[in-house]
Amino acid sequence: MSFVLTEDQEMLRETATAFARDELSITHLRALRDAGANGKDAKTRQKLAELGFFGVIIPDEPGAETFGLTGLGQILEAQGATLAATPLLQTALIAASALQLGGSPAQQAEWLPKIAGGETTFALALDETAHFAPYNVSTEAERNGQGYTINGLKKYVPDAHHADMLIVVARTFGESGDRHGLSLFLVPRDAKGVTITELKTVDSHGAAHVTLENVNVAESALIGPADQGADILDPVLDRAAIGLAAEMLGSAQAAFDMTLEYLNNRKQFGQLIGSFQSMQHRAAKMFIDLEMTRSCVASALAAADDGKSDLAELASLAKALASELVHLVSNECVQMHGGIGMTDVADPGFYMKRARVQEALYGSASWHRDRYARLNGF
Amino acid sequence: MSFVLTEDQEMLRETATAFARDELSITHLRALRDAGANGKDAKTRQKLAELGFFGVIIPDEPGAETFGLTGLGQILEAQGATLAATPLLQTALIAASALQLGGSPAQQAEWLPKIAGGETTFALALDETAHFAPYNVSTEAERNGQGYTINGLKKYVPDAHHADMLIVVARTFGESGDRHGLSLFLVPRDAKGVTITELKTVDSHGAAHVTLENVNVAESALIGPADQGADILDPVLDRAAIGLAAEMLGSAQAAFDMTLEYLNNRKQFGQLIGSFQSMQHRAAKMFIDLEMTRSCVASALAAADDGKSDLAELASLAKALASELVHLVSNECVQMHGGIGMTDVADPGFYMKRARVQEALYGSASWHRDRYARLNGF
Amino acid sequence: MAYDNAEQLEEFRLEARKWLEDNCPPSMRTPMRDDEVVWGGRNATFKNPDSKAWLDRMGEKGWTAPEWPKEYGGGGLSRSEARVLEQEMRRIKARPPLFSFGLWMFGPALLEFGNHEQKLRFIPDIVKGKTRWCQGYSEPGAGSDLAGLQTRCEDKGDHYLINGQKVWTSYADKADWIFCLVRTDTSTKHEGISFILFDMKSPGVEARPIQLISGESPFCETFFTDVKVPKEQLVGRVNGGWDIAKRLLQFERSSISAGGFGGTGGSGILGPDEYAKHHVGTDETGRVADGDLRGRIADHKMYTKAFALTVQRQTEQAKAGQAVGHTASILKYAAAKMNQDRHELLIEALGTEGLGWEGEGFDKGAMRVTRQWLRSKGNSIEGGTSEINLNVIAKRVLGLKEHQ
Amino acid sequence: MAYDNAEQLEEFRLEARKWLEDNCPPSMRTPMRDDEVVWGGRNATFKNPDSKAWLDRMGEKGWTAPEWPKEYGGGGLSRSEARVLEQEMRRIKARPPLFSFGLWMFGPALLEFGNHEQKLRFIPDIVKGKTRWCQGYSEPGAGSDLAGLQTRCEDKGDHYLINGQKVWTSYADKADWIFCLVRTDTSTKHEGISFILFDMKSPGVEARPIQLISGESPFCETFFTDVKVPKEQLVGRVNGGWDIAKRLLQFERSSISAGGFGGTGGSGILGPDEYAKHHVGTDETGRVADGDLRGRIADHKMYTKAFALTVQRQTEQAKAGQAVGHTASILKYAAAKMNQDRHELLIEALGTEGLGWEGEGFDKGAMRVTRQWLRSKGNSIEGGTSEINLNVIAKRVLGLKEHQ
Repeated sequence: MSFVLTEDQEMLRETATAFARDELSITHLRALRDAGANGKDAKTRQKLAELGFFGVIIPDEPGAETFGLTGLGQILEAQGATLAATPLLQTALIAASALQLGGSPAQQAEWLPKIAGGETTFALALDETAHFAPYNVSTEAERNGQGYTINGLKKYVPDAHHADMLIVVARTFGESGDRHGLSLFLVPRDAKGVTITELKTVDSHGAAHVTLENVNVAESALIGPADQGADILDPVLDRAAIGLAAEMLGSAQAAFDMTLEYLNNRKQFGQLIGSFQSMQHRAAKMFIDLEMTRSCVASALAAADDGKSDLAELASLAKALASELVHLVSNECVQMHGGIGMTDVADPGFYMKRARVQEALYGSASWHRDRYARLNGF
Repeated sequence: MSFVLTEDQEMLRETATAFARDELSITHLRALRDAGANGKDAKTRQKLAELGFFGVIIPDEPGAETFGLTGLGQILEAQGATLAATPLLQTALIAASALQLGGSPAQQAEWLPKIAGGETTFALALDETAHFAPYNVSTEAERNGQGYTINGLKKYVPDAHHADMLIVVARTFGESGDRHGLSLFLVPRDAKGVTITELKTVDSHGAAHVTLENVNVAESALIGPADQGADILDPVLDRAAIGLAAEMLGSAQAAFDMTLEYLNNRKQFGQLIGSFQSMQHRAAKMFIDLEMTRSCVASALAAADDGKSDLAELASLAKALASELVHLVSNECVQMHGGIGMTDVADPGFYMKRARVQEALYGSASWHRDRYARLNGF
Repeated sequence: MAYDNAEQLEEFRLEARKWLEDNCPPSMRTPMRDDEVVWGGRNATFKNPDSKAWLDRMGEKGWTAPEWPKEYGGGGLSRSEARVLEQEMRRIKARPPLFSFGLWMFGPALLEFGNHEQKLRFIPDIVKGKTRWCQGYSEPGAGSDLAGLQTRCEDKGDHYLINGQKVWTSYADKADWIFCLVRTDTSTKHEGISFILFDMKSPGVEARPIQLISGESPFCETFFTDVKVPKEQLVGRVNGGWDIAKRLLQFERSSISAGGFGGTGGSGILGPDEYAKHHVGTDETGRVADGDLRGRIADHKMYTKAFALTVQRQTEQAKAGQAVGHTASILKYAAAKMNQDRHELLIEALGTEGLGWEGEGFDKGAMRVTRQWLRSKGNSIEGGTSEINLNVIAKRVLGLKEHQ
Repeated sequence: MAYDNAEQLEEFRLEARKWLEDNCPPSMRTPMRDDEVVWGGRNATFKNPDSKAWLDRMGEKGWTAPEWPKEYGGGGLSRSEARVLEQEMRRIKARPPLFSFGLWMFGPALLEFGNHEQKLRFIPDIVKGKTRWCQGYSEPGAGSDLAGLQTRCEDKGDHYLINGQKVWTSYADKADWIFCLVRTDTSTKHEGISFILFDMKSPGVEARPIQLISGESPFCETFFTDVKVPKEQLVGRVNGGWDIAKRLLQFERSSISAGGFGGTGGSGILGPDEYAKHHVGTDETGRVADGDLRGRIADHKMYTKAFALTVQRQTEQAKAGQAVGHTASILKYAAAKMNQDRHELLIEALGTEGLGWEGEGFDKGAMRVTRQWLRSKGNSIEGGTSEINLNVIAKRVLGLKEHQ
């Protein structure tokens, strides 16, 4: 495992950082919000495609080197810093990983180039309740003559309000809670029986509930073997948690930097507020937590690239620490800004709002602590 | 419920505070420790008897007014401030309560005056494992011709290394974990088959493991009805937790006062360390917690005196908050004293050591949080 | 206090009970929603005509301000009688007839520092809810350091002329009058501040609502450009406003710490334990399935209980003359922490159900929680930041010294 | 760095491996108990003759200080070679042959600031473990504010005369020599400090062990009464000691943050999760039954893992020339918190089993935990308090300003 980026990854990081700063600033997010875009941003999607960001983990030809999840993590960190709403997590990370880990050669040949080119975007339709619980799936996929008929309701599916394709986790065996019996299906958003209820969310990124009513898909829509979808889903979800943790790290670092800037400029009682010792100690503690989380995110990204067996453990570590961090820092960011931090014209509130969405997706800190304990046998 | 002491209770509080300050200082505890007394202190027992502290909740004649648990709480708070090792919690509170709540008229007539006079001291032999779990009792009391034969092992029984009598919780029905089937027995320390293993403990108060091997007691040794001992035990343990919480509040307040004193006298960098804002904020937060805990302890004491139905809830509240408080304050006391706080000649360490014993007895903060949640239905 | 013997008090209780029975409309004995609160004023709105009747009757009797002198329209009750009235109102679950910064903050200060004419002119309309007041304190450059305020007030012989800007003026866009801190001497800090009153309809006054992160706009930026103010509207002496300001801040902190945050409170919103049971689920013994979250909820509920008991204890002790001093700072700090913790736990327990902003797909109650969660972040900033409260406790209560 | 090519490094690896195979006694490849640590010095004690042989061989080769110059008895290895040696020692689980403040703190500083004669005189004996050094830094009135030290050092022409008192002198009662901060100018603060060395057997030196709350006495109060010191034993220039002191503190923080606290570590002691499983019990799925405690243990174990990864990251980044700066302060703070949290959880998990002091009735391992729990409280005080470390991070890393 290496904590030092390759030269290529370093360049990618710089490109992504500059792009986020120049074209995906919070001002951009605010403008989209005020225009009612709700996270839909075709222009940005186009630019991301031009930059090649959709294909960062997809080799140009079989066996070729890629930037790896570590590379994609740099992009997600950069977009986290400006809270940009992009299809990268769902499409470039989750869908690409699911197809790479479980897709048939035909599926890979059909979809991976479309992902890499930004032609097709995806959304993973998994959760059915308000809390992440990947095996609590009641959505049923029943065998019919030509393939499967799917019925069920998926809640708060990120990107489902604009993605072209859905990857639907459905049950082909057993009952809610069982790991065995899950299957993954490719379902076009415009398939008959699919209803998308767009959601206006606190982070202005949007999302959607997805209802599947007698949706028929062909046999070829199944990713990997039936009933054994969890074997694909588990490592995909670990990667998703890690990617999101990278994004959260970016958000936390940016909110922290904004806070430092304010501490070093705002005066009260004739003194810079950053010169008050209680503020200094709180800032120093946040910085330590940032350093710790950065190490965990980097290790988790590297573990995914190196195919390490402790991926699940590192994923939980990174996501849990990033959650605690992003709440701490975004709350301190508002508090240390004082009244101005409470206003909509200022940026701190955006970080706090996005932080709760980031935490809720792919397992809260509490969920990952529980899993970390289970993985460690206690 | 009243948060304001009666005039009598106020006088009792003053007497107890002066007595603890003058005769039971930490210097006294240190001297006893260095002499190997391990919490045994016959002289103090004598003085407590003279002051009437053993009989604070025992009426002079049936139906007469007493100082109540609120009165006893003031004494325990005072002894907590100087970390004094006395038999009051086990004898004046626990044994007196058990006999008042469950004892037969004959038992009450025999023992309550002896308690009030300081003639006989008691120890409640309950726990069998390292964690408080009042129904996890495997010690068996089997019926024989004349009474019961008791077999079992009780761990870390406070005061058992010097008490005259034991109140042994044994099982007459069911199995470990069952609430039903417990019975309480009066057992003289020198009864045949009783072995006392004295323990040298971190707080210098001492304690003992108690082994009961074919200990025969008469029918009349049973307090209350057989099998239904938990009906007595539960309210007694709530009172014990509350009394201990009062003691802990006293310890925390004393450690806090000592810290404040130091903050206002010790200089570093040419400044009083208490003038550094980070120290000030930490001190202020501790003070808020002290105020909160004081309210909970006072309410819990009053609830016991008023026979309120929310006794269990308030007991858990008081004990949990007092635990968190006493750890926080005793740790900050050592830290803010710096190097000197780490030395045996200074007092802060004594508070930290005693705090862990206080927490472990009659339910840790974690145990009481769990119970509080259960009582509140979640 | 001879009057206050138990018998006479009992007599008063019966009178009060009878009067309330006769005068409090049945619809005023039901839980109040946020949008039903009555703030009074020139442009008062009443969702329900009973609200107006209830305010008029209570105002006429002076019972909106039970302890204020009769001379100025108050109820003229003793502390004990006021407490009895409170109990009787609680007994029938009577709504408060009026929410008012005049009642909570400005009135008590004016009674203490104003002259007779000022009291006669302003207090009765506060009692009756005819004038709605707002508070002109914070400025862009003067938040925690309130005494750093810059709004100029010049003596122009027969009037004062005011120029400057305030922020965080609660409901300035809806208020009739403002009580305002202004600078009358720029050569000194605390000793150059005066306390002045003026009509918000005066030429040169403009209030612009500030949108908060919660989407609501209860506060304004307020601009003063050459606002003329008659000289008799200055309270106390020129340059003597800081003492009034401090006293008023105490009233503010007390009203926050006693009432908690969030107006009418979270009626209709469940606790974090209930949301957790619903959304996270329970184990076979009925416990919240996530033991970690459950422990944190228990911790919070204990803190909430401890807070309520502390309010009760301090009230009783104050009654018995055993005041701790600066309790408002203690309770203000704790109330902010408590309300913020509560909302963090609510949002955590709600999971994605707590992430809605507006429109379809989310539970309405949950979306109210989301907005309140964001609103609660202001609790540790408004009315004296938590940091300022810790400073006050450290220095005034604990006696810790400043750097030398 | 031409020498450091991969091939030559591989050659060195084979040599080192061979040498270690031949010279490291098998008994030196087993886990070390606390009482088996070798501290060297004039009165060195060895529980096991193999310990002495191992030290002598490593010292002779200079591999106790692999990167120090050969000229002064060091190993003369490059950074890469030293890392290879470390890996090879870890491979066979070789014990460290020597624990020494000379190696960790004083030696590096003397190599940087001492003159040739001083290095020739003192460094080889450090490498061979023949001289045991202690550190004369803190004083009763100078803890966090180290530069406030008062121990007087007067120039008496042909020698210095030292009077004063130090505290927290680790193992002063067992050390041969002391490196000591003294005041050579009372008219200024930082610029009046010098760095001097002397024999602890000099007349006028007295070391009294301090008993800690854990019952152990690793530290002393050390008194100097008219101690005569030859002039050539002053390091650097007169009044130039503060720079040496600061550099040395960095070495100290690094050695603490790299090695963690607690000497040889808690070999034989279980983790809080294991104690909790044993003493608190588990539910039917094998989880610690107390969900609240379990969550806190998980949190701590995650912090521990994050700490280890951070040490690793900073090492790698430093290697790649991407140093963060002041990492020692960050790691020192975190290491103290981590070790203290760990011991609090251990004690909590042990319940009453963790409350023993000595004698019968308690598990021996548990009693060691209890002592270590108390000892761990010093971690946030010794070697720079946690507060000082936060100050350093705030000012040096984050660039926050001082009051003006």
